[in-house]
Amino acid sequence: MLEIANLVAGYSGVPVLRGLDLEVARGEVVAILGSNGVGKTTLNKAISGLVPVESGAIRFAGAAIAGLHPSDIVARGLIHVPEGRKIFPNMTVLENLELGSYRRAKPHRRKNLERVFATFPRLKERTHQAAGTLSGGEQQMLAIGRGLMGEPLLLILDEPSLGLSPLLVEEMFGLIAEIAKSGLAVMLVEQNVVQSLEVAARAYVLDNGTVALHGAANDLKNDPRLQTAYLGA
Amino acid sequence: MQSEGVVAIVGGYASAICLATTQAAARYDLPYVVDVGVTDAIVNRGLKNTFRFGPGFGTVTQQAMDNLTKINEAAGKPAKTVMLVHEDGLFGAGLAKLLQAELPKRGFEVLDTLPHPTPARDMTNIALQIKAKNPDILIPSSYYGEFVLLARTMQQQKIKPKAIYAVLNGAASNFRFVKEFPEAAQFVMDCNHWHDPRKPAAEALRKSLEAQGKFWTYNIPMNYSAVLLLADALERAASTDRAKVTEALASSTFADHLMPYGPTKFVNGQNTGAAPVNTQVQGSDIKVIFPAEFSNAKVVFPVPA
Amino acid sequence: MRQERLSLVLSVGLLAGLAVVPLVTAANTVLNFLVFAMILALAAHGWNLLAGYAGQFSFGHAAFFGVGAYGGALLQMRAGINPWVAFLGGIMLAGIVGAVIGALSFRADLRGSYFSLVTLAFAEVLRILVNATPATGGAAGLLIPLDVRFANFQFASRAAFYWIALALVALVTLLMLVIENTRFGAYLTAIRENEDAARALGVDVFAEKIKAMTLSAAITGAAGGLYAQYFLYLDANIGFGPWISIEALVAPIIGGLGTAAGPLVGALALQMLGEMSKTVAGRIPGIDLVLFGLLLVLVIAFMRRGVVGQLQRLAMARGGA
Amino acid sequence: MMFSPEIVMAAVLNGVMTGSVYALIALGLTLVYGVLHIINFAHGAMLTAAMFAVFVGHAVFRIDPYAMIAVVAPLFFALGYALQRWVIGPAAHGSESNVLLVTLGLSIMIENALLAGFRSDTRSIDVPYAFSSLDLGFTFLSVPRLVAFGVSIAVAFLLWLLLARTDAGKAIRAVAKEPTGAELVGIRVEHVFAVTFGLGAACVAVAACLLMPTFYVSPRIGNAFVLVAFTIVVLGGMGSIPGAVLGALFVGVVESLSGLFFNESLAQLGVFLIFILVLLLRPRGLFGAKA
Repeated sequence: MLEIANLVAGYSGVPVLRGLDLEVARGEVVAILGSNGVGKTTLNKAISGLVPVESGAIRFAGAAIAGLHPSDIVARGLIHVPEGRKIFPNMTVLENLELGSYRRAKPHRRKNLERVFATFPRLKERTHQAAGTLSGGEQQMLAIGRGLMGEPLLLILDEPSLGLSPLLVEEMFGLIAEIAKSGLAVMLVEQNVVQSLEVAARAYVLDNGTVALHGAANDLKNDPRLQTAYLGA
Repeated sequence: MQSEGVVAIVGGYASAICLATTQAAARYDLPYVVDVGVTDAIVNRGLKNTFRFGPGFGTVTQQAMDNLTKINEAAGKPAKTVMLVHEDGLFGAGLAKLLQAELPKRGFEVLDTLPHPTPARDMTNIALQIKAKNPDILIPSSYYGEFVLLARTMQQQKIKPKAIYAVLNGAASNFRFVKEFPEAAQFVMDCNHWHDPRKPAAEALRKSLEAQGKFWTYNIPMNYSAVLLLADALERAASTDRAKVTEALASSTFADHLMPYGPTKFVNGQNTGAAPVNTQVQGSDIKVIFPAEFSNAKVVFPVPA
Repeated sequence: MRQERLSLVLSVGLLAGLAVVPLVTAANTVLNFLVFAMILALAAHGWNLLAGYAGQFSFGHAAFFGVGAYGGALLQMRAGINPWVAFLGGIMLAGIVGAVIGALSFRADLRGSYFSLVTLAFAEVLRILVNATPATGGAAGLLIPLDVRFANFQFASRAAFYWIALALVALVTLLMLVIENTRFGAYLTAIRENEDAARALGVDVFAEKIKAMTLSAAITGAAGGLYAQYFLYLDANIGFGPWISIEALVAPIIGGLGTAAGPLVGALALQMLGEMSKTVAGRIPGIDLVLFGLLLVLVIAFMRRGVVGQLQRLAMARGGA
Repeated sequence: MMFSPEIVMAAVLNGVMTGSVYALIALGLTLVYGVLHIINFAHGAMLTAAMFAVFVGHAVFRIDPYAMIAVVAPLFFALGYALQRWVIGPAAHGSESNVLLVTLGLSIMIENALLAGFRSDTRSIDVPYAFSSLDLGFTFLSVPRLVAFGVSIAVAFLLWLLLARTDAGKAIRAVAKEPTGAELVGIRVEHVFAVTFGLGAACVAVAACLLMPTFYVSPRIGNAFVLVAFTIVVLGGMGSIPGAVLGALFVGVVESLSGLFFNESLAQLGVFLIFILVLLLRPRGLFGAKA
């Protein structure tokens, strides 16, 4: 589904990612782990076209997508739910969801809306409320819901548990597991190692812009190297 | 221009420009013939180089008031009240101030004076105030765009004073206005520069211009005459020496111009023979209606309702 | 080469070259052209201090130009003060008006476009008021009586006036070079780059901006005063019309925004461009301004620091080679 | 000075009519500000250009000014789109002061190109319905101005409908507040910016068609309207569409009444004073639009 080879990318000539390789297979949930500042968010932005790629290849569903405009990447079914949610605060929940199908799956809008509301009943209660007035957890649900509205083939979730209360974190991972069950490929980018490894089949641990460690989630859970890599020691 | 060997200048048009340029020319004793440029300050500063061929502001307003009084008397004094509308720049504001002082002396009551900016976005309020006060005569002094706007708005609001009597108006003796808005322009009077319609040379010039599809304006015979005047002075001076040309201009008695002025005679730089005439839009033409010795049509006053 | 060094070298070279022009030619067209360029350069210096150094883009510097011009002329004509003293008085008045407008706008924390708009509105208000007030000559304008005497700030030779204008430009250029190396200059740069960060670092942003505005207004006011003394005629559109706000802004941008040499370079370039376009396109009104507009867009798109910035880049490239 | 109630009513009505055209001009300005967060200084020049286009359409091709809406609105949409997408956007490098200067440069270019092409004369067109009016008893209501009112309100309503109900409109609102989020649902931000700018240009183009039957055009006329439009936009809250409409009608009426009771010249001053006072005291606007 997604294949990344030797990716170098960064901001105005300063590379943050220095030769990164990664793969997500069809229907697979992959966790990308690592502490702050190792390049997780830059990786997401490079994949979705928000940050220019300096060298290396990104292939999605069999085609090279490096250098494409973000909207064209969305059109191919690679949808990125960003860190900080980036919902449209001045618009209603419904309008936010509708825009999720701005570029893709517009004919299925009604059907997908029902599906999203079934997954996130709390959003349905707030259909006509301005998104900016939602709680943090609800905003995260809205962001994911908006992503789902475009019928993604691969969904990138960037720090979905960030800033949520422990109870909500629990709920959020439950929802992600549920979404994953539907056969959608998910790339889960998280700092929350334990929960992520519960949901994911495989995981990559990043350090300093490259992959420090990768393998099956179950193996990594018990790998002592995870501890060291994650702490950056 | 000084360094390029210029002997004399003919020009003007905008009063503010005249004020600055004549003064600049005075530094080099460069003779300067002002054709159109009515501000009295142009010749009141004792600049020895400056000669104004056309009438000044004072003369024009004086004549305008005299003529208005006579026209009103001849019709049996139907008009008693007046309203002034003027643009708030040098020309309009100055004129309004003078008229406000002069009109009461001649038995007219000034009901109100309404200034407006240039450009103005809307003339409806002015029209409404005219409607409210219902003056017998409206005296507008505005530039072309605003006067046309006012005349059109008045037509729209069906406001018909006994006369629209303009003084030095940018539109009232402008053929473009007459052609484009014949109804709004009908019977508008103006006291302004105009050529002498009985002079064949003037009418010939007008015909040749109109044959080229251009609109006739009073600037044309004024400028044409001023150039002739200077040419005459140059001939008599028989020299390109600035002082001699200046002297020749000062003693000029030139009479072959196109204006209704008689022989030229400069006193303190002002042509004392210069005077405005009254014109009125009649049909698709602009006729001279007053004074009688230059006129080619009879005045229509009061305007038929 | 550092920008300040380059500006110093450029300014000294240009000013020296300009100073000898009257010795070479007495042609009035040339001197007239240069006097006007100097007036423009001065107005541009004022604008550049506020916008180029402190990052506050005024669209209404006509307000200060007009106050300087009218202030000087009125002090001289109505109060009978010696024209030289009146000229200084006009500059001070312009500074005061600048301080007041600055205090009002900066107190309301108007930044960016809002500041541009409010300065534009102030200039328009002054223009309408001056046009309607009899004391300022109203719509008829002010005509300073012709009386050619040195004590009267009027000279028989154009060269004399030109040298005075040139000296003023030199003085202001020097002032700018000095400011660049003072704490005040550093504060202004900090405010331009990031106002909130500057405040966090302990800069009294409000006070520094007011200082910049006052000085900027006074300098542009001096340009207005010179204009009045040179042309001896003023009306509301000359003093307060948008034309001078625009020229005072286009010149430094073309010359080099936030550089000490930019205003002079830009004013000369603009004047030459205007003359050239008249020669090429004949007397079609507006053609020169079409070129100004185009140039403004092109400079902003392709060379952010104008002619001076471009020269600096060239110098650096050569230095590196 | 006292006027009869009829005259005052007529002046209020006139203010509303004039205000509605101001609204159209202010809409374009406020829309562009609300979405791109920039002030378009070329707005006035675009209005003038559109008025000349209407003039030429009538003088050369004998096209009715109202029919010209169908020509100039799409034309100016395209022009506005192109300007933002390929000139203003790239030239500005994302800085607000650059945008101001670029649009200022454009306005100087457009105005003076018109001056070079048409000279400084004022020009107007004469249409048969220019003087038709409705007799309301207390005043004659000019039909062209009534048309202008109707069309302006209709355009404002259509604009609102577009923004509220269509995907394109929702994309515009999304970009206004959250451009990154918008990119991630597949909205092309630079395209939306350009569309918005195009809509603003189309608004002034329609305004030009409404003005020409009763007004005149000269190369600098646009500024006379746009300075008022700035005031309205500030008054109504930058970026607020209902604010722009309300502000425009308010300014129209205030201007009309002060023109009646004081004089037209002072009314101009009043507009600027309102502008300065609102900026200094309530920069968010009188009608409390959210920042």
